[in-house]
Amino acid sequence: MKKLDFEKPIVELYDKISQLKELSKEGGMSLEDDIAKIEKRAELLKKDIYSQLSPLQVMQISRHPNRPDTLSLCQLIFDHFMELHGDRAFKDDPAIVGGIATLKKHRVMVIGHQKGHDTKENIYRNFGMPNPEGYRKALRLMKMAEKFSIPIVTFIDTPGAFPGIEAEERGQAEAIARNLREMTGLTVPVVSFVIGEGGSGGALGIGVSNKLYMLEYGVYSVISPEGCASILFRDAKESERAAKSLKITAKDIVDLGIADGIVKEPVGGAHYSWQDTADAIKKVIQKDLNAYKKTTDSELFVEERYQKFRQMGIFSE
Amino acid sequence: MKKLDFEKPIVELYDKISQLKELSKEGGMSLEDDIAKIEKRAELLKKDIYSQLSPLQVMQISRHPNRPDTLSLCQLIFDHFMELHGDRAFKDDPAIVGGIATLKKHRVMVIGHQKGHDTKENIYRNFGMPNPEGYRKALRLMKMAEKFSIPIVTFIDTPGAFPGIEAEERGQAEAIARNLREMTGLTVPVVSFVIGEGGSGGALGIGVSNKLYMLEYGVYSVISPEGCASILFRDAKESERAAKSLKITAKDIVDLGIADGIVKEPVGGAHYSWQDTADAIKKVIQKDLNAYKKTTDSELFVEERYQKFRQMGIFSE
Amino acid sequence: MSILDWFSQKDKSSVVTEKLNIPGNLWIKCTKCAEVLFLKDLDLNHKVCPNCQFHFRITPEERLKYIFDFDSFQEMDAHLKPIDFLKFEDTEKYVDRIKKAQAKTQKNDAVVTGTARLKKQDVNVGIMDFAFLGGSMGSVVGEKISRLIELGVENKNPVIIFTSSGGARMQEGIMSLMQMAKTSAALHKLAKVNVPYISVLCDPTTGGTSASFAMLGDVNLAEPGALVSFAGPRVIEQTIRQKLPDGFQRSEFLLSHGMVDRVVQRKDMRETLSRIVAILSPVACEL
Amino acid sequence: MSILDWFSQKDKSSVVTEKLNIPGNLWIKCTKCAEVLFLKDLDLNHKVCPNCQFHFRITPEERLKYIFDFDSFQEMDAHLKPIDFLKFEDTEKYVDRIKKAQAKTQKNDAVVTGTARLKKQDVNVGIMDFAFLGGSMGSVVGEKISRLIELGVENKNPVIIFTSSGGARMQEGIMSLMQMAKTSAALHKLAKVNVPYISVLCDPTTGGTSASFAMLGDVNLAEPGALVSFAGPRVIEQTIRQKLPDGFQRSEFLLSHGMVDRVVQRKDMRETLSRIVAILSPVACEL
Ligand SMILES: [Zn+2]
Ligand SMILES: [Zn+2]
Repeated sequence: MKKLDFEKPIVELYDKISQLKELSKEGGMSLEDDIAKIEKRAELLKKDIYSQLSPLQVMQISRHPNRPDTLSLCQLIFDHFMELHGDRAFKDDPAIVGGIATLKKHRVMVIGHQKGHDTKENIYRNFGMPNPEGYRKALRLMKMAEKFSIPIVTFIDTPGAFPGIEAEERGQAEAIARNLREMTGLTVPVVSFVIGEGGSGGALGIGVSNKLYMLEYGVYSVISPEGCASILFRDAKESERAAKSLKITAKDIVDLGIADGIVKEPVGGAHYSWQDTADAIKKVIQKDLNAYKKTTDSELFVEERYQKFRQMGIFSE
Repeated sequence: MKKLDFEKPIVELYDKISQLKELSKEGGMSLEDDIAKIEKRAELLKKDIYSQLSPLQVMQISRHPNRPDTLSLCQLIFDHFMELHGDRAFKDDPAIVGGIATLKKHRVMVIGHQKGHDTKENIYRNFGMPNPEGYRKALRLMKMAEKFSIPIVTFIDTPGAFPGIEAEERGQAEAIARNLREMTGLTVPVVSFVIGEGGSGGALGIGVSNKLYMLEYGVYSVISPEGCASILFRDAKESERAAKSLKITAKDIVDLGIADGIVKEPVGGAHYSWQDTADAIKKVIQKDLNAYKKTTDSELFVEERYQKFRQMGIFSE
Repeated sequence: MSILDWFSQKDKSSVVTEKLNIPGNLWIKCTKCAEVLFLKDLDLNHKVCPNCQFHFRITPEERLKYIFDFDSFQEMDAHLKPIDFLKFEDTEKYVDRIKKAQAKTQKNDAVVTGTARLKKQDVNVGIMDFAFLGGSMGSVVGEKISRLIELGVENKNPVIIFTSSGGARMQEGIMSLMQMAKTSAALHKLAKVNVPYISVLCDPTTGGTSASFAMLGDVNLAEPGALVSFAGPRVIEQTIRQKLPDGFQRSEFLLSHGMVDRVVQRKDMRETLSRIVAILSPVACEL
Repeated sequence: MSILDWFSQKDKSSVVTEKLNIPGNLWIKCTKCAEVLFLKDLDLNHKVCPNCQFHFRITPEERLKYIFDFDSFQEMDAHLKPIDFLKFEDTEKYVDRIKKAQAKTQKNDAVVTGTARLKKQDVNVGIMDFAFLGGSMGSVVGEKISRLIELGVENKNPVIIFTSSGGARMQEGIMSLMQMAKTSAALHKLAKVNVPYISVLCDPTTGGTSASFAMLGDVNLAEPGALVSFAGPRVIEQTIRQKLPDGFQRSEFLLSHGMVDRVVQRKDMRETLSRIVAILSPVACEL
């Protein structure tokens, strides 16, 4: 598994522990006490490092190639999941997936960006960057969910909508804009999770929800720190500074009133345990769906969503 | 202007009349009596020929390159007409046009197939054969009309939906099918005219209407006589027989209960006077829109349309 | 235009199997991979070639047997019969064509409709029969499909239709074209009351059938390798004057072009359908 | 990503005119055809080059003058002001950027909203000002646009918005992104009460603005030659590593790709808008 720069001291400690264990076994020496000590130190170091990550380091975790993807989470979270394909007009976009699922007594429509874990997968998934038909597939499935009164769960994980010639030709702007408007009016609850990278309009395009949760090391930003830095500082290397200014971490997003809560990840990040991550998300979904099940007037879902976004904005009057 | 085969005797007579007139002028001879006689004969011959056209001959008139097209009719019929473009997803299809118009106190959304009058125009208009985006533009405009309570008028004039690779890729079948379903539910009246060629599903795709009128020399068919002949008789030359069997003329369509009436054309066909043709259509539009204006419950438009199509079909029970 | 194909196709690429000259016809050669198959094995395998997964065309009765709860099907409107109201005559009279097709299929027309149970869930089912005049849609098919959908409006049970049709039936002229509007109109009524409609595209589904109820499922499924198109391949080849690429207009092509939700092996159809019905059905479901 | 462009573009392809070094600045050189134009003539021609029809960027005040009934505009919410709530700092503090932009444009933020009359028809109007921080959408723009649309919900008069914006305002971070959802949500309310919304795309309309209210008109109009895109040309060129074709992402390109209803010359805008309003408006119209 790919190690991030700031993980190196931890990795080194764990390597040492492995060596000691090996030694202890082979040489018959009793090194348990030393090992226990170092293990304790490693745990502390890990907690220490992960408690003071810079926003850019968090972003690195959010983009980790082994981070759990939408389809894998669907398998881990739901009792059954069946993918549904296509926008019924142009193409099935592999960068956005969706399908129907069950979770105990709940029926769910799941929609999410889909990244890959290796080069081949990433090329197929276009690195999780949707084309317009991806947003249109998402909208089709959301309308289907609305028709059959099925709550919607979305998983956000994209560097952004794809900036390509054909995407522009087919109306990337139109597709996202339409989703923003139409998601507002859905008469079913929508619960969203930023499971990795929440990249700008491409993320928001499936993120107009009643509840929004950030995974602990997920990020959500109006522009990538690299892009911001290259515009404002004329230097992409200033992305550390840009990342700080933009306020992109889970805590920032909650503090600004955009997200409703943070879903804890395993120490080190979701890529250390997909199952634990899935379990944590599952709990939140169940809690929210149980609560929403009590709502009998479906217009309340629309009103809640409208009010939530209506009050976003900070200005003086 | 292109002359059709069966028009030749008439054309010859009129040529003779022209010659006589020339002679009369030049030679100072008084040939008025003869000319009047021949003119009368020509008129009779014309009426005679046009009263016993074969279905295939009618089809030739319906396809005449100088037959008035949708956009020209819009200019001639309405007080103002403004074309609106695009399906908001892929392309603006030149083979289907549409726009908003006014006619006295009426607001109207007009939609129609668009053919050209020469090779260049026909290539641009794809000979009036729409791609899926044409049907999707039509649907967008119809939904807009419904939103703003604007009655819809459609002009049907197509050999059929385009049978091409890209049309299939983008869902020609889906686009037409969706229009059939969605047109059913429009809460505004829809009045359709087969102004030329009503070619199969490609015609019906904008033809699910409350009222359907055939222009006198318009045709409406499930398959082109040529296509039918090449399938059933394995010989395209048998299209005369096929055209007869298929029952495609205005009278046939009315007799079968599919169309509500016939709009008279100038003798010889609409291409002899666009203005007269437009005036005749205009009258029908005004009559129907005046009548529909009295309907206050917009669900009645839906119900009328549903019942109309629901009862189409002949079988034994 | 849309129907141009199935007619000529029938001979060329049809899946009608070549029976080997062995007493009792117990052996059959796969249309696709030419493997010689024991007929009984093929039956047990849902009429899917064990060697290449080629899905043979099957009868409505076989489909009922493979997919729905045993003996749960209740047919309706079986008595509706076509009429040769145009006195349509080509090389053969329509009325004679009807008689032959009826004799061959033991059915009055090209679709069977009724109610059935799918893993104990009540559903409304329609199954088209390609063996009856190429599954073409005339007045009877349009009427039976419409009544089936209207039954769904009434009893609120999901509607499932298996399509297999060359398109509109030209011997009924313009009236066959109108069946496209009629069936689609019925689907509008069904959509308004939020009852699920699942379309299962089987080989082949083209022309007026694909351009009406076949493409309008809340969920569109397709059997592997089924030809699904508006214009048939032959018409398109004539238009563009070149051969079409392999796999063009087949189920998998439609999947990648966003037209169908899933391509489903015949052996998985029962499970897939019942799961979709359970999730979409407004009727309280035991999951 | 979406905003990457206007910033760097400003210098390169901006339409800011090159004023010639002549006392009084009475002459100006056309950005497109380089023709030297008399400033007063240009003004009389709606700031459109008489030689090449190039549409110069104009101020909200000029737009009001060219299009709406004389003196009919009533501004609202002019007092709303941006706040540097993130203490955003790049090479310059956001708070200082705001001050400069306010001094330059004599406006508190990048959009002017209010009511006006268009050939005697009451309408709700918003006009963005690209001169104010590239017309970027922060909290104030989002709030003013939303209130304008909500006014339409209330008074039932058509809403017309002229867009000209590089996208979301990154100095307000994630909050600027949310203005996309907020304004689009308001449009959903407007659509539900069937009040017409006409979007007029002016040069340039990109990023978060194009991907929200700008593209959602019942009717989308565009000024000739306006850049309208989601991703800016520079980002796309970086992605595909080649030059983009001429006219890519310009109004005429959007027209042929089905995104806008009409490309309208500035001189025809008043007539076109008033006609559309008259036909679409649910308020009884005298035609
Ligand atoms: Zn085989
Ligand atoms: Zn110029």
